[in-house]
Amino acid sequence: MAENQRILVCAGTGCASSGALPIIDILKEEIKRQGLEGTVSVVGTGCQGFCEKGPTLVIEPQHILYTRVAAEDVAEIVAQDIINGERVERLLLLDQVTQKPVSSLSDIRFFAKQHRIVLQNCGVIDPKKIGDYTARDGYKGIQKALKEMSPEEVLEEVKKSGLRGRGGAGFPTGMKWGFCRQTPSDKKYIICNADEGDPGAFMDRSVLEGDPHSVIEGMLIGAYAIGADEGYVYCRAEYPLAIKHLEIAIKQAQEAGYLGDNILNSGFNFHLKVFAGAGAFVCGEETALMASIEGKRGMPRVRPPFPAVSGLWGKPTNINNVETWSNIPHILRNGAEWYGQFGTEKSKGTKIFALTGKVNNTGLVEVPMGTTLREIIFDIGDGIQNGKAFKAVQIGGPSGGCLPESMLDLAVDYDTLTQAGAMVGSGGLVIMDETTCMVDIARYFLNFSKKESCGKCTPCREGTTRMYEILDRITKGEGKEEDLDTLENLALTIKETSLCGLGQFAPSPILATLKYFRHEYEAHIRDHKCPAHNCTALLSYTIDVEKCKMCSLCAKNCPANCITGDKKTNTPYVINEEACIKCGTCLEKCKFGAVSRA
Amino acid sequence: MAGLATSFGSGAMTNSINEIPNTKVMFVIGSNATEAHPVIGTKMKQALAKGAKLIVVDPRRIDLAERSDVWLRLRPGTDIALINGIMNIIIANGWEDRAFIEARTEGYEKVKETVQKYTPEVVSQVTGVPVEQLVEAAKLYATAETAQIFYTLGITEHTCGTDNVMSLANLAMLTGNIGKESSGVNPMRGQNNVQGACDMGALPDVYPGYQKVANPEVQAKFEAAWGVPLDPNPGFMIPDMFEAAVSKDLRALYVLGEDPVITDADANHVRKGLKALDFLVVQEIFLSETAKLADVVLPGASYAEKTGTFSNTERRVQMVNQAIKPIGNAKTDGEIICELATRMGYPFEYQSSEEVMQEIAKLTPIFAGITHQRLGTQGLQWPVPHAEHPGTKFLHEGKFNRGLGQFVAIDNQLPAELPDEKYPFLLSTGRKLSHYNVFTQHSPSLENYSPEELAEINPTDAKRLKLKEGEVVQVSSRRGELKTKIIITERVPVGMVFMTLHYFDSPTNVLTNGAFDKVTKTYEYKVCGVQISKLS
Amino acid sequence: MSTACEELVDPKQIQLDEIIEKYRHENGPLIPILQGAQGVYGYLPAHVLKHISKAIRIPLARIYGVVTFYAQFRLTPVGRNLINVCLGTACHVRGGAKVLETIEKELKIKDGATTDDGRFTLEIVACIGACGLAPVISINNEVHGRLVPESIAGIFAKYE
Amino acid sequence: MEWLTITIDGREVSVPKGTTVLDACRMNNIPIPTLCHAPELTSAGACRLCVVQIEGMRNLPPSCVTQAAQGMKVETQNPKVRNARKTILELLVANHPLDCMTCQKMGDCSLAEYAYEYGVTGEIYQGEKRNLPIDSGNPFILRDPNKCIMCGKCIKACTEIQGKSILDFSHRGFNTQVGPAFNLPYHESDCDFCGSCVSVCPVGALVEKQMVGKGRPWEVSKVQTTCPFCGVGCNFDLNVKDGKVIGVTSNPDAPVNGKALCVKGRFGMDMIYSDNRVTTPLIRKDGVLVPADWDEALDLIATKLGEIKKTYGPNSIAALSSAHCTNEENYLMQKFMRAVIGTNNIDHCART
Repeated sequence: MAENQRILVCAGTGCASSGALPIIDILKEEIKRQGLEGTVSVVGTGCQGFCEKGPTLVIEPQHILYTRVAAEDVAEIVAQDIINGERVERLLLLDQVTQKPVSSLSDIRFFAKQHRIVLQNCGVIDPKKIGDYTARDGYKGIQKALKEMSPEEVLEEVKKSGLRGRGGAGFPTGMKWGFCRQTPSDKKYIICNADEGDPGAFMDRSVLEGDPHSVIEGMLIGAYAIGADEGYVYCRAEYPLAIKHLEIAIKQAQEAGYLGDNILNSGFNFHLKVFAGAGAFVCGEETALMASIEGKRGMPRVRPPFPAVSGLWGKPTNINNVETWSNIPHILRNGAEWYGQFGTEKSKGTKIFALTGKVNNTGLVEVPMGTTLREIIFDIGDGIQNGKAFKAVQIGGPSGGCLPESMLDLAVDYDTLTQAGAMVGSGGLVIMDETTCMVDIARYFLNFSKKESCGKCTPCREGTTRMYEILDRITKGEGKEEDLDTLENLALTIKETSLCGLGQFAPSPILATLKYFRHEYEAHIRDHKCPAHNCTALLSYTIDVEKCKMCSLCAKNCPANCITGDKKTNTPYVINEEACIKCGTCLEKCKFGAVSRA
Repeated sequence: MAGLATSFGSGAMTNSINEIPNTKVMFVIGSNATEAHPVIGTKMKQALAKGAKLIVVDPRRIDLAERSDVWLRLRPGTDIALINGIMNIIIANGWEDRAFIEARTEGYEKVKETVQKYTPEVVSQVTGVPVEQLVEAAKLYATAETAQIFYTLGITEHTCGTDNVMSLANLAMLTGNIGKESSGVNPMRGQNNVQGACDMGALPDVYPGYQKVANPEVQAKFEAAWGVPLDPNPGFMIPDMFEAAVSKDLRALYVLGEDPVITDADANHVRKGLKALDFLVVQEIFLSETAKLADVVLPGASYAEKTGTFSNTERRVQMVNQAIKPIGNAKTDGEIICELATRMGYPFEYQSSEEVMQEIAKLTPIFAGITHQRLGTQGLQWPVPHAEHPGTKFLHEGKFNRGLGQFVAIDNQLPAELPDEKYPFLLSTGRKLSHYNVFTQHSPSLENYSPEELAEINPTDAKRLKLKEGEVVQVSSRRGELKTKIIITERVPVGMVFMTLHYFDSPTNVLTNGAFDKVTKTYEYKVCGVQISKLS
Repeated sequence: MSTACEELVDPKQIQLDEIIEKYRHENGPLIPILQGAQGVYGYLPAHVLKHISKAIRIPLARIYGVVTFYAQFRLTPVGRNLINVCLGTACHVRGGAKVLETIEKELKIKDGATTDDGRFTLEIVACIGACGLAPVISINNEVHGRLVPESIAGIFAKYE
Repeated sequence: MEWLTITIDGREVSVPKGTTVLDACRMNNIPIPTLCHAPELTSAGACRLCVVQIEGMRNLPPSCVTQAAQGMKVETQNPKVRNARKTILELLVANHPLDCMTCQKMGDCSLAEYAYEYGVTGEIYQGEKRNLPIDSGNPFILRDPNKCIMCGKCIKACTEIQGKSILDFSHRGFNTQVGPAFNLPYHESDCDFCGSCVSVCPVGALVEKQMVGKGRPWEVSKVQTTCPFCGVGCNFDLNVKDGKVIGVTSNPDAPVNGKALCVKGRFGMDMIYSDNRVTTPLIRKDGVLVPADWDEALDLIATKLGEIKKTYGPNSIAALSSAHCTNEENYLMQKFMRAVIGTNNIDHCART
């Protein structure tokens, strides 16, 4: 038995919802029961990234990962692994290629190709303890800045690092800070944008939950460089755990003298508040976010003036997102040159992606810029679920685009993706397989954009609904040949005339799918068929009387109760098409291949 | 207006309406601007939107009080005590503008002495306003970069109305908040052309342009122009007229476009005076209550039916342009007067109102540069001393019209009639937004929107008298009685009832007191004692 | 306000006033106050909005505009159980729409509505961050993941 | 003042620094369609109809909020710009009733004007349309929220001009509405009925109820005049058709008030046609007022006043002049009393 082991149980939102929290308590009790309190500690950590396999736990220092852990497994883990040093094999991850269990984190392909800078503390430290953060060089960056560097030097260092904003468009961070620094004013603000509204991205939440001090430290450094003395973290109200951890961290940082007046006796003051958003995707847009803090409807306003000149309450304001801020301490601690070794020439450092959809390993992955999509999806993500064929990857959320198989060898960086008709955006990567209908995906994103449109400018307010309606008609087989031209013209007008990014990029899913998957649109319109067998209006399920054994399994499982038949009277089962919701359950349940889909 | 004339030498708003949005501090006393002067109210709200501070002095929780930084809810009729108290605080804290007082004013020492006894504690007791609020208001007003005082009938419609006004003038001079852009003392005139009626000499002691009838030079000028000998003795003011009618010193009255039976205080007394006349002519567009008593009624024309000018509260003379012909057999009031003059042997041979303005300009120095053509669409603010003069945006820059500003020491005086055991409620009167005096009742849409009087009464009083919202009650005073619906609201303090003066069916002025200010002879509409009783 | 109300001391009103007092002097107090008020009342009744409007001098129309802009605020009371159906991208591609369809059929209500018996309120949300478990719903913040349409009825049975 | 040179549609023009591209165009008589822009209100840049193409700028910027810059090259009418505007108009029309024939705004509707100019069909986008109740519960303003194009000018007028803020946007996206809190009808809100909202509405969503059915814009002549209610001295335009005043509209050049008015000034003009008007002279005969002709009435007065003056002296006659009458009439009245009657017995009611 090794000395001083730590059991790191992921308590991020993903694992917590698969039941991680009781496991921590049971584990602590079990350790106590076994008298191991002196040598083994149990830590509830932030997201470890491997949500698909949650709840997960890691035993340090051996780097052993257990997945899909249940409360019943705890006693066995303690007895077998902690006490006897033997792995509980059934809880280890099964390598999809070798079909063998892997125990060590470094052998798991999900982790092996990642390079964790921003996420280096996530899943490792207890986010509720400032000591865990400082023990891993936390707050060294701001110490260095305050003691050894002038604000200009800090600014130069960030510029030199080549860091670009991780929130979407990839604007150079140092340059942005510079604008705000240059604006003369008695008061300046900095804001951390933690309004991660992109459905399918959750890296910002994970960082706030798992390593809140890194964001605070990043903001401190930024405030020092810019000359701001007050800051806000604008966090979605849907992230209660992130808000809680952040508030704890702010309090601890205040007590430790990292926040407040005369920080570390430097004369530098900085006060930080958390502002809980109230649920509006558009508040991710800078000017909408500031309107929201000011207590208004989160409607973007025309720029210029840019926030760096006139932002929150009319004062110069600098906004970066969570991931951007939490890169900063590492740049200060290790230097711009160190940072510059990661990534490509124009996109430095690493980027976190939220890998979701029809991929085997869903979760958070942090890779150097320039990693190819294929590496992320097939190596880290371990390929497509259930052996299906890859069809497309959606990058950058509702503002991004869908890329097909042929683009998989693209190196992921800001400029390459934009050229291909997608964008890095917040970093959502949703993997789609042959059963995903690309028209339906476009419709899905337009439904999202139309619901989240603030309604201020005409093209976005009216246009997103009209684009959605056209797509909806197409998925129902009611499309017309001229719809594609109408759609394209409308999409381009909205892109070119909308007020903010939400509107300007709302048509991206349409433009990208029209570019790469036009044939699917045409199949819906001309042949009234959905090639992916996804669009329910174009599907019909029938039971082959010949093959039906009248086992009743289909009828029992039908959520719409629309299948009838009777073995006693030798009546084969039939589907009432009127009532059928086309969920496909019967098809999946039938053991005799009697159900067919057309 | 006499108050400001004494203090500054000119009785008019010192500043322009469009200076309001740029004011830093507004001191609004006895003025429900958002209802009585709605567009001035909007300018005040625009100033607030730009960050201006607002001090409101009013017993009622009016709309502006809701928006104010400091609301001084004083007891009615204690304005002088309040202003003296504020001056006391300003002097005690050294917030006064010594340089201004020294250079621009006289009589300061006397005022300083008088306000000494108005300590915050004493004033708080008299007015019912907490000391802290008095101090806050004093500081805000005195230390402002620019500050304007606004007042209307809440200040003037008292027996001490002129003194009230001079107190405000004292306050402005004490702090130097006068004689510059967005700083001054601004009485807002109630009726559309009350300023013009004064400017034109519809007053018993002055010719047009405030030229005294008693001044021989002036008399000579007008005698030469009009070609007749003129009387150098001032004539009757309104309250005198009704007295004189009763005593038969006055035999005939010619009333042009007014309804004194409804609008003058103590209506029953007015009615008595009118009935005593030998001959009453009323020239009106509606068959008013006064017209119903007339021997001859002449149908005049509405604003849409004639061309001429109105002078607004900021001294801006503006065109009224004829849009339609007079209704039915009506004639414009000017035309009627001309015909009458001609029939009485003095031909008034004007071809147009423009010609009349030419004569006015010739005889009236402050109007000398005004012609209809120059007024155009933008008007001109008098004084306009010559044909090239651009008009005068604000008064008293660098020098008061009378030379030095006159401080006048004033002590607090009680209203002529206060509530007592028999008439325990204090009745105050005023306007509401949807109506203007009595004649908007003739607008079907406004009448439909706001058809009846709703006397405001405090919930505590309503509860005590067991009154319900919308109930009709009887209100009576020593002079008369009426019936009105009530509305129960915190807008009025306990013990006060507020009524408007807009409704024929609830003619509030049968209740009001005919006591008046000793100088201007303005009635004390704002305070009298009444009794409220439940019907049946 | 009727005179009868004046004499009752409403504990929620006291809490509301405490919340208003806490934020009123800060910049931009409206949204935190609304969040606090909804915490007290469970939703935002009209009289509460009017009270807030008077207290912090923000026009009622602006407050109504803010309340209806943000998904978090509700103007009607919520049912005994609040169902959040996640329609994030991951849930969508893994069949979230079908789960939603089944729920809508089961409860006979649409997004934002409450069943007649007040048992369930249904709300569609964009991503509750349990993408690994897609498709998911949460009922009273309890997450149910890896759903298929036929599992819905069983889950609902647990909530009264 | 610093001047900039910019090129608009190939034409070089000079404009003062600080000018927007929209103003630069309008100064040079280059037409740009706008719906949400109003000179007296802050610009939102929301309707996007005023987009232009500017060399070196991404997308099509709205000219109303884009500052002109030295050397800027602007195109206002190229096919791309015109197509974008047409698409935006199609989108607005797709969610707007097409009852123009009976709409009070016909002939004065900006949306109709531009839709016509840009050849909008109204047929391209078929789908959901707003269907909200019409607010007609007050005597002054008719509000049809289905005609609203969300330009937001009424909201700004209510806030920036009137300082009242009873209007705002509610909900969001396609469901956005404009109205009082809780979408109550005007008469149940705190509305003062100043009508500023009506004065800025570019479409038929807000119209003066009194004017409905009374006249089309091309039949109406406008006469600027001064309001007869209260001493502020607002100016406005009387709208006259066939010798009859049918309503009041704001005159943006009004020196005191601009477009602002109050309920009385904007809607109280129906007083002119009150049934209570006296339209002929009346003389009391046997205690009753009966109609008379002018000669009879005036002769009677001249005679009576002459007699009284003769018998009791000029000071036995007095006059009350009027704060409602014009300066000229007041002048004549006091001259009449002083020069014709020979007394200073003249006063008027509101001399405070």
